[in-house]
Amino acid sequence: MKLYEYQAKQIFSEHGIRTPAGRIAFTAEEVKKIAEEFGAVVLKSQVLVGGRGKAGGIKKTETPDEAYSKAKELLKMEIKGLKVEKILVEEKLDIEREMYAGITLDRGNKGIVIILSSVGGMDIEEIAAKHPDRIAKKVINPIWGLQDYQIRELLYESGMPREYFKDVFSILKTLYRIFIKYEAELTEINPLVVTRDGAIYAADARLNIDDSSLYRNREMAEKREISGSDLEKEAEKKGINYVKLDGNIGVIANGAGMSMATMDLIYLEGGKPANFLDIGGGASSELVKTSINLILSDPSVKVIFINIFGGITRCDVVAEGLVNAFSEMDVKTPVVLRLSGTNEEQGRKIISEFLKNNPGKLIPVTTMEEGAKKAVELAGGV
Amino acid sequence: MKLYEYQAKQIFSEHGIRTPAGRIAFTAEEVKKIAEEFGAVVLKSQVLVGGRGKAGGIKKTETPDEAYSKAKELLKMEIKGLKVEKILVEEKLDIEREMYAGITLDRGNKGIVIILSSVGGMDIEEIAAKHPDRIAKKVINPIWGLQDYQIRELLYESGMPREYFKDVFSILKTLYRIFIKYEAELTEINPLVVTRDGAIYAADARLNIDDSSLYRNREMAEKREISGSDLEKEAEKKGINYVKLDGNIGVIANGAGMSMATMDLIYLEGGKPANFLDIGGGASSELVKTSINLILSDPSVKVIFINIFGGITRCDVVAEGLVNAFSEMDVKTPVVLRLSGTNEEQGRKIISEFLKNNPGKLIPVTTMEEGAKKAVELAGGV
Amino acid sequence: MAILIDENTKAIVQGITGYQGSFHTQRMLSYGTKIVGGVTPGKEGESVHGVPVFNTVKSAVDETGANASIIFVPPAFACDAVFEAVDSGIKLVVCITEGIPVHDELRMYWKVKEKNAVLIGPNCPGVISPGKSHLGIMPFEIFSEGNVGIISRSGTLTYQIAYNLTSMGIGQSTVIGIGGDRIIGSDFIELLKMFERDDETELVVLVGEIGGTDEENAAEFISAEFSKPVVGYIAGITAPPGKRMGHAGAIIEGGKGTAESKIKALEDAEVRVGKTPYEVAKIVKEQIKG
Amino acid sequence: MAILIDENTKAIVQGITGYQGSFHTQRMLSYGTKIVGGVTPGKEGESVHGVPVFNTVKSAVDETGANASIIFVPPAFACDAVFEAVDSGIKLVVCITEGIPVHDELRMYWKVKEKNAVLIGPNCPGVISPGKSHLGIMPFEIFSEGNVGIISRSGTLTYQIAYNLTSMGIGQSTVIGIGGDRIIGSDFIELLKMFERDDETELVVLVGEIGGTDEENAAEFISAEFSKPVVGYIAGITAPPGKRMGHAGAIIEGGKGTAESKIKALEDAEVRVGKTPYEVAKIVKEQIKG
Repeated sequence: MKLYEYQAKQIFSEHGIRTPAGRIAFTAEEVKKIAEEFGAVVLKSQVLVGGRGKAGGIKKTETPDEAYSKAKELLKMEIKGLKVEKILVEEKLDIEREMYAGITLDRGNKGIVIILSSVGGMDIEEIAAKHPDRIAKKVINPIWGLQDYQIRELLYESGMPREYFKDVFSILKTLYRIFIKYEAELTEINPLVVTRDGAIYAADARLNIDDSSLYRNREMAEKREISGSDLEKEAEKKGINYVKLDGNIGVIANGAGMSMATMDLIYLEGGKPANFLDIGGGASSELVKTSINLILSDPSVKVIFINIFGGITRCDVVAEGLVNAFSEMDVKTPVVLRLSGTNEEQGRKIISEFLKNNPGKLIPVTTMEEGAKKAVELAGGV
Repeated sequence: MKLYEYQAKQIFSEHGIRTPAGRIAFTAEEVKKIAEEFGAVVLKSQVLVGGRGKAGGIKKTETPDEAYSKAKELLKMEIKGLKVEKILVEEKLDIEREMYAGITLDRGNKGIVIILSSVGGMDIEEIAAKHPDRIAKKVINPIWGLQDYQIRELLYESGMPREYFKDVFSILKTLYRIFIKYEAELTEINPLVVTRDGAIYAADARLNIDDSSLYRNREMAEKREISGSDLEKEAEKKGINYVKLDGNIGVIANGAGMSMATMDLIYLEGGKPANFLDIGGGASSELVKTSINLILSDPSVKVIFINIFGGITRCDVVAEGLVNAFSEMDVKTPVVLRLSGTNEEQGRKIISEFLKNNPGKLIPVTTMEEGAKKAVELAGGV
Repeated sequence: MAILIDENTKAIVQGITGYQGSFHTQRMLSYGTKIVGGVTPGKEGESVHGVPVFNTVKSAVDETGANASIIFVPPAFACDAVFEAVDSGIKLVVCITEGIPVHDELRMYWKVKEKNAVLIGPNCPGVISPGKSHLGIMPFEIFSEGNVGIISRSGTLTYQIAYNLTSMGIGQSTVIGIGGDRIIGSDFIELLKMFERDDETELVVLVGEIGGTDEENAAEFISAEFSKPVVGYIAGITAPPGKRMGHAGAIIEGGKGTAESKIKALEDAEVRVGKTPYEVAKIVKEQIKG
Repeated sequence: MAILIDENTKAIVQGITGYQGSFHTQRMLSYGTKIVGGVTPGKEGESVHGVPVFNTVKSAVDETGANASIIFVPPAFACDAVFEAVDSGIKLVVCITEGIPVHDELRMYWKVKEKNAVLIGPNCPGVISPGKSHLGIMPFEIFSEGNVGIISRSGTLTYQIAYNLTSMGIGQSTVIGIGGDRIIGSDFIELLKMFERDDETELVVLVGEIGGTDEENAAEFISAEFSKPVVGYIAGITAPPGKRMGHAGAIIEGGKGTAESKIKALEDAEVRVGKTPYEVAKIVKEQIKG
């Protein structure tokens, strides 16, 4: 799960990392009230997506009235498909310098990587490209943890000015502690700001927590909000792996790899998938029905391609789910169906029985390649 | 440092291990007051030495008056040379069963060893001898820490009754957490008691903390009391390694190994060392003086043997310290002196100058073997 | 020969009395896998499909001489189960469990490495050496004995490809689902090294997907050190950046881990990459014949 | 040859700008030890007795090609210093620092082991290979070149014995003070193994003291695997149980670690044990001649 900036900052602050004074607001009126207290403020849209600044989601204001009117604007905005519903209202810092600190999982080394740069305020990739000599990186073995000497190496190798050593040392140490304590996947301070009076602040804050760890971290689990498009939220509530895409062919498959392969196949045939949807292993007929419902509620879907290779998943169970779905709703969208693997024959039998009474409702195919071709054809893609 | 039982119990209790209700008392009056509140109580002398029960330092009482009179007795006692100054007054448990749990450093394996026994109330060595099938031991690699499966193995292998699994599991886990958090050398619950109503209590508690770690554990450092004989306390305050023994030849040497070797040599020559005293490496003349003072304040000392092999320690500095000591106090005890190694010549010169004006005050010898022989002779030991 | 498991593999099932553990124990037994014991604390003395249950891995190993383990315990207990296995001398651990916290996976990885053991998974379908042994949850009916090794990050795709191969008359030496998580016990390279040494294996199919750089690293290894032909497949050409595609590991992060990058790396290493699972099987057929 | 250090040893001093670090750097240099660099964070660019100072071990190693390190930093920083050394590729670390928390010592031990490096100490006087190199704080004037190895838990006792040997005309190949703490980096056995392979060493003196079971373990090893004559000494016959005799490690606990037990174990392994340091030297003289 991704924490909102204001949530991450609260955690940073509780652990001793200095953050700008600020409060969260849900309405323009609340924003104004906070601005009356603070004076010049920065309004920061709280959305769980990057590139918020470039998208105009951050506004500097000088007066409460200006804060009010800009908050109005922000609360009408959508950033990369996400509505702005919360605004973090913060004191304006007198910034002398921007730097960067981040910690993330290192898949290749089965470790944790910590990155420090004496420049910041842009993407870490951009820093790496523009200022390779101002960025330093260390791989932390998770068993031994971050060592003090590694922090010293980071300080020296990033060209950090000597006067910030003490503060940055303790910020990195704390950031690592937070990373471990909250079982993070990523945490980042960008920019890490030095103000004109020499104080160091986490001016922004990211903290992404491993979903799989939430069962033992109730504090975070309670903070969890489902994010993404409405359909994605719906799917997540129902325990379905669903990602909305911008094509018109709905895809249902079992297994993450198979679902991706099915999407790819559609693309290879000249079509465009409308989604990724994985019913997983051993899906129940109920889950199959829910998945179809979900896909049908996406108005851009012109055709559905169901591609099942039964392993643990049984073809007869999938077939039943399908039949149930069709008997409960009036499906007008054409559905291409491929069923192979475990209990294939029983599955086909259920389907052909159903087709006897509902001719044309389903278009059975034998292979996934054939199915993809058919689906693209029906979507008018080729 | 060793914690008193009542201090260790407080820590155990704060971490969720159940301990009997109790309070610490310094006078018989206080004991009586607590007994009036609790009814039947156990009075437990708080001394930092083992074998307190066998020495009569634990008394069960039924009434406040009995508690008062027995407390009076206890507060007059000395256990292995230590005065009883505090009494832990505790509710009497209705004991059904006694067990054992302990964690200690494992020097051989460079690890930590955790021991569980389904019998207890006697020394762990006695349990091991009498009930080898009721005791289980696991070596914990300190890097990986105690694993749940190891606790399960301990439970099964110690013959622990099934109904105590859950409680004992969590006690062991907590005990390990305490061991690590407080940088302990040893922690022990003996007996770990099951009462007739099935509750499990730490009826006794030991927690010895690594002295070297106290700099980063202020809470414990503040609890620290210097223990041992008065002379040992005096020495510790002055930063001298001193252990009182029961012979009559005072020993001063540099280095722990050398100090022990000197003691051993006296023993081999038929004498008995009065102490172990190590002035360490690079001793100042002030420290030498203090050491002599310390030894002279032990009335059993008949002769002093100073055995210095100068490495980092310089013989001239030691000689100066000696001369200073002699000029400031009237030393009647004969002093045998061996000075070898770094700046030996300068040292000897200082001594011979001194002896010119104070003939017979010091008996210089050339080797440690010769010195030991001489000291034993002067003590009348052979 | 095959790699990892064969007819000499004697395995225990950790979590044997659970629904999944019991169900797949039966299936593995029916395939001929030597399941010699099971572990569920507190259930020692019971038996599951004729397999004796023990309280601890230690006692299971002591009693049965097991050398491998398959883990079905819930995610909260999986890390401890892996530690218990390797600390008890087990040298091959297959962890089926899905949803293990990634920080636990890091610990598991390093612990297994310290013990010089092999971990397959977690969140994987397991391993099969057709005709010899099956330690996993695969639909084993679709596999057949032969000389093609498969290493795959995806379960169902593996089945699809194995099914296509078997249909074409091409059997498999050993098929390994390495798991879809970000931190896994064994990656392509470690298993390629084993296939290199396995006389029975003539060709290896490598099934990758978006996320991480394991495929790129494997490509480098293949080009430098691997002598047998490799056929590749990469899922996720159409996956958008920043979205997790089912598997925890299948996510394009910071511009890294795209299918394009992986396909290019493999092709640069002279690995022919099939565009569809069927095409993969067809290429294998050509190369095996050639 | 000698063990651990010789004329090819290129060492850095961690904590070189401190009082002890600077003082002993000068002494080691005067003995001819190749001290190629020092480390004190923030002092890069300075020099101590002509030795360049670096901010990190990494940069010191990069610049000088050092292969050994001696540590003089205060106890609170010693564990980090050892980690820094071995993580930077240093293969021999001598840690002089006294008073390191024992839980840090545990971590140091396992870290060094993981890196296949060697740690001598902590709380030790260091190592000397007379005439070749001295990495420590010993009064090196008393040593002479020869064929007797010494491994000792005590500093001053080592000096006394080496002094006696040198007086009798018997030189030393390498002398190691392994330190007086409970958890030390290298114990008798590890060093005996090195002496076994060292052609220059003809006989080894083993100086032990009460506490722990290292001497007993060493005796077992000597009787099973060590081919050269060993002469022993054990300090602490008169030490009472439960009292710490100066060294953190010199304590008889729970009836274990007595001098009697150690002497018996050594004698059972056909090690002649001297009753006094002088007697040790005399026995060595006999055995070397014989």
